[in-house]
Amino acid sequence: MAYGYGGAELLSDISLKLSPGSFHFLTGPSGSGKTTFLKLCYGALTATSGEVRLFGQDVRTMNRDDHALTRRRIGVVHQDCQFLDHLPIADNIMLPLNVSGRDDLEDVANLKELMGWVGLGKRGDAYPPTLSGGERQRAALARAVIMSPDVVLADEPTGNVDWEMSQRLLQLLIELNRMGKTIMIATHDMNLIRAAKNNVQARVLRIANRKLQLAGADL
Amino acid sequence: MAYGYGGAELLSDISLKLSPGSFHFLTGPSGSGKTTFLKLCYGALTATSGEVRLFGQDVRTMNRDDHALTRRRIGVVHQDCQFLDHLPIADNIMLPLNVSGRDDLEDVANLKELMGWVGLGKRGDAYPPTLSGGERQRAALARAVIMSPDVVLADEPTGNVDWEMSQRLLQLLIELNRMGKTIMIATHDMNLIRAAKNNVQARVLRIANRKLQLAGADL
Amino acid sequence: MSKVVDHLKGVFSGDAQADRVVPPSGFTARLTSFAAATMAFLTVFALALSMASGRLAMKWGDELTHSSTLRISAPAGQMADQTAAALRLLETTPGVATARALTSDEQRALLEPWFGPDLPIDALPVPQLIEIQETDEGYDAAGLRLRLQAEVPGAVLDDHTRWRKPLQQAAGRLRMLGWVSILLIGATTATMITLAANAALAANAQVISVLRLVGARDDYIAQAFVRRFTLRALAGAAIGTAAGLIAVMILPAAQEKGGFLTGLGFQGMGWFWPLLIPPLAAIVAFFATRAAARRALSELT
Amino acid sequence: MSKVVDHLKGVFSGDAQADRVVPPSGFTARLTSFAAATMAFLTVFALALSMASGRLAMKWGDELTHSSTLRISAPAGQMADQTAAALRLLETTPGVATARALTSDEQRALLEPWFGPDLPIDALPVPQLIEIQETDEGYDAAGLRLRLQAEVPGAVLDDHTRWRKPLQQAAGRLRMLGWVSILLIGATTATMITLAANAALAANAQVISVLRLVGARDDYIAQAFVRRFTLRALAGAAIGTAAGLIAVMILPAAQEKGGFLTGLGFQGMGWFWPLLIPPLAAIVAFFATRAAARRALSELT
Ligand SMILES: Nc1ncnc2c1ncn2[C@@H]1O[C@H](COP(=O)(O)OP(=O)(O)OP(=O)(O)O)[C@@H](O)[C@H]1O
Ligand SMILES: Nc1ncnc2c1ncn2[C@@H]1O[C@H](COP(=O)(O)OP(=O)(O)OP(=O)(O)O)[C@@H](O)[C@H]1O
Ligand SMILES: [Mg+2]
Ligand SMILES: [Mg+2]
Repeated sequence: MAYGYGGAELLSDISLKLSPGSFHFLTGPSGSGKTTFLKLCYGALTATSGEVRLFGQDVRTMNRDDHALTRRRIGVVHQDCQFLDHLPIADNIMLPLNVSGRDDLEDVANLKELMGWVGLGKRGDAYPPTLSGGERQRAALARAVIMSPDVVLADEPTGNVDWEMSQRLLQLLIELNRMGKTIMIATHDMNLIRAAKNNVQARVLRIANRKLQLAGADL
Repeated sequence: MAYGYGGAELLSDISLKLSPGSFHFLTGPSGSGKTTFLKLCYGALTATSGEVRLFGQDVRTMNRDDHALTRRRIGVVHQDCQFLDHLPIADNIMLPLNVSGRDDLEDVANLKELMGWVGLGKRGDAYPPTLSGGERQRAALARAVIMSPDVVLADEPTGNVDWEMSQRLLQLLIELNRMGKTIMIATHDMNLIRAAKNNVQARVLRIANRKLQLAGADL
Repeated sequence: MSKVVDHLKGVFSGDAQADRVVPPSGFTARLTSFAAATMAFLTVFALALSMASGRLAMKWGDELTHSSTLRISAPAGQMADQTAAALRLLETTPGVATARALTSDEQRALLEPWFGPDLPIDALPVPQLIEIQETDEGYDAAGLRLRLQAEVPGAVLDDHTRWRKPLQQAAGRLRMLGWVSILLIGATTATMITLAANAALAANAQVISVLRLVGARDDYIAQAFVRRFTLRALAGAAIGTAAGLIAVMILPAAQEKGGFLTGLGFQGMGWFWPLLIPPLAAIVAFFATRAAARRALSELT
Repeated sequence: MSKVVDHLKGVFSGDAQADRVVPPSGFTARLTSFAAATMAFLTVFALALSMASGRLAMKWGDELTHSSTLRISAPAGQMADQTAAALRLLETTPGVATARALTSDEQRALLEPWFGPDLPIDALPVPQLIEIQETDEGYDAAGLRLRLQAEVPGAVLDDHTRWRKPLQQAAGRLRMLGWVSILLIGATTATMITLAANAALAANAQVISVLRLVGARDDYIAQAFVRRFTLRALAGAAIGTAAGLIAVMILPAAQEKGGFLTGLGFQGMGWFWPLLIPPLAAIVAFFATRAAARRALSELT
């Protein structure tokens, strides 16, 4: 599979299968194509050549509603997290449930616990524009996992939070992985990767020179 | 000096003087008020009590044009960097020069060098929405320093870039500091602070419990 | 088509949850309501104008088309005979509703401006006038003239064509003016609402992309916006229409004296037409927002 | 005020650099141009309407106000004397431009519809008619009547008031209608442009905050936007006005026959007024954008 914006190819000859329940880190220099790769993984971009299958279905054969349904099974944390600025952050985190027509009581209990876990317990009524950078990232992570999706793709989820908080977030993702979810985290933070390796069987992918490589135990 | 959004006080009893030519790091847990503190420093927020002086002038006595002029002497890198999306990134970096009516040839040479330094040499014609997260941060840093301002305030300038690049950026800031500029960097990255301490006499400020403290050599 | 009906149902049934995802207000939103309101206001005026001119045209037409005059000049002795003959002839003419010889008093009244009240009308060779009321279909003036020539040689038919033409033309022009204004303003209203809906959706690009990211279907997103903007246009147009109607009513109203112009305003069934404006505005908003939402969505995966 | 003038100068001199900071287009921008264009188009129509009705009112006024008739009924012997006396009297009456006794032929022509062409006018006690042309100021009808009573007892003055009143009222109503439309459409234009400018600025909130962050002064930012939107409104209104003028010109034009309505269109100096629309739209856009920019800026430090 390959992808390029406009003329130049950015990623080429990539072949990867994310097996259910696996835990991946994605690293690479800034601008190497990590975000692009994640976008390919959840179908926001379509590969310029080759084939991408999501849950067994070829992206090219999916219609727009298929995409919507797929996204309910994939939680995404964007690098620049966007919210509905006119709704309190708690409602924003609940949004995936609302748009898919699910919001039973169980989920509300879930929400409380989740917001406590990411350290936003007291800020549920705040509006997104008043959140600090780290708080936004945590809210985005909470929004990504509230549906307990099969796959979580997180792009730099700890870029703006302190070490302690990033440990907590990692812990959350590791828990989810233990429940059988597939996790993929794009990050620059080698310490985070090292910390994770102690707790979970994580594989580290590295994008360099337009190729995706499996990084060895070189950390 | 104290500050609070709405009811609750966020920062209280802060007293600090940034002497020209000093190099400061600002740390603290996510949501502790680092961004808020930087905003106080460049006059985007006005202290709810106490006095803030920028270049000797009390913020309360400054009119809107004074603020504009002050900002030409203070380069700011925001945590969520915003650009003019309809202009190429090179023009965006030149923007401070344009709005202050300065854009001579010398500056254009400057621009080239600067863009090379932050690793954007080849992407000058790209539009901001097509940049990767790290590229945006680097562009924001370049925009902040192009006027060679007296003070540079950077909020998490290395959150989305890899370690090597963050070293380069730090190097740039250290160079500027050697030229007598005052630098203040808000960051979570302890490794960055450690790396800087080897090269420059940096002081580390820590916000905790609504107070600003000078962190010791405890890193 | 059934999808449109589904959508329309959705607009009125409403889903409180879906509704919240659209930001409550903002300039572009206000623009939609305001555009709908002012354009509705203007449309009411254009309607009033075209109805008034329609009535005016009808009045001018009525007054002149449906009556004509027969003048009989004959030696005093034959006058009565010829008059009777003419009346008989007219009674059997298809298209003539009534025919009536004017009395001496009536004739004197008509001539008074010329000769003063003391005219010895019986002593003069004043012609006898017969007033003809036509039916709606009218009669065949040329045929009547021929028959008159044969049977009542002293009769001259004046069917007022000379007066009727320019008045009818003028009225027709007024009516056309009304319709042109209504078409123009209607088209402007539609375009204005369309552009406002587009602007509002452009301003909400982030909302749409966030919704899409968290797995919302196109229909869900489109309907939330369509519902909001349709209702907004409906409310705006309703307010504008109401204001327009009130303004038309309180316009200086000394209507009856005007003679040539019936008052600007609505009469009878005329009140029904302005009530169509708000639903029409809503329908325009519905389709405009739907198209705009689909366009905005098609740029996202 | 001098600041406004400075600004206005800035708008036309222009700063290519400052100009680039405003995004080139987008829906809200198109909205501004389009609102200006359509509203200018409608304004041209309203102008045409109110001018046509103004001319109509003048025509009706002219035809009737400036002439009146004096009718002298007198025994045949005194007729010539009284006519001469009346003419003399009229010649010395201020406000009377000309007074002229109608000839027998003219009188016969007037009476022909009534009596046919063979009227023995000299044998009849037909009154003598005198046609009076007034000056623009007109004469004092009541005073003239008094003097006539004294000197020419058989004279009756008919100053056509009876006919004039309703026509003048009707024309006045038409003219008012034109002005009401023009006011309404003008006000709508202004509001529309204002709202569009506000919407466009709201859509550009990020641009404004970035500019402020990098140290741009309020004046610099405001002027960049003001310039852009003023020019946009000017261009839009110019296009709309041109389209409106063309439309008015090609409207079915059989104008002269209309009689009661002069054609819808501009004549002579009338062509000047629609040319005011684009500058007026630009001025509205200037102040609206300026106010909107200042409001948007005041929310930032
Ligand atoms: N929409 C786009 N059009 C054109 N080029 C793009 C677009 N999006 C990204 N790029 C370019 O593709 C390259 C890879 O971008 P990507 O966002 O995937 O990098 P990344 O690995 O996530 O980097 P970072 O760590 O800085 O976030 C960058 O050079 C970027 O400028
Ligand atoms: N405009 C605002 N209105 C109300 N509360 C705000 C506003 N901006 C920030 N806050 C709150 O103030 C606190 C401090 O925010 P600030 O952005 O200064 O934190 P920070 O130290 O920069 O955190 P981070 O490391 O996550 O960026 C946060 O809890 C935030 O939610
Ligand atoms: Mg990225
Ligand atoms: Mg911050």
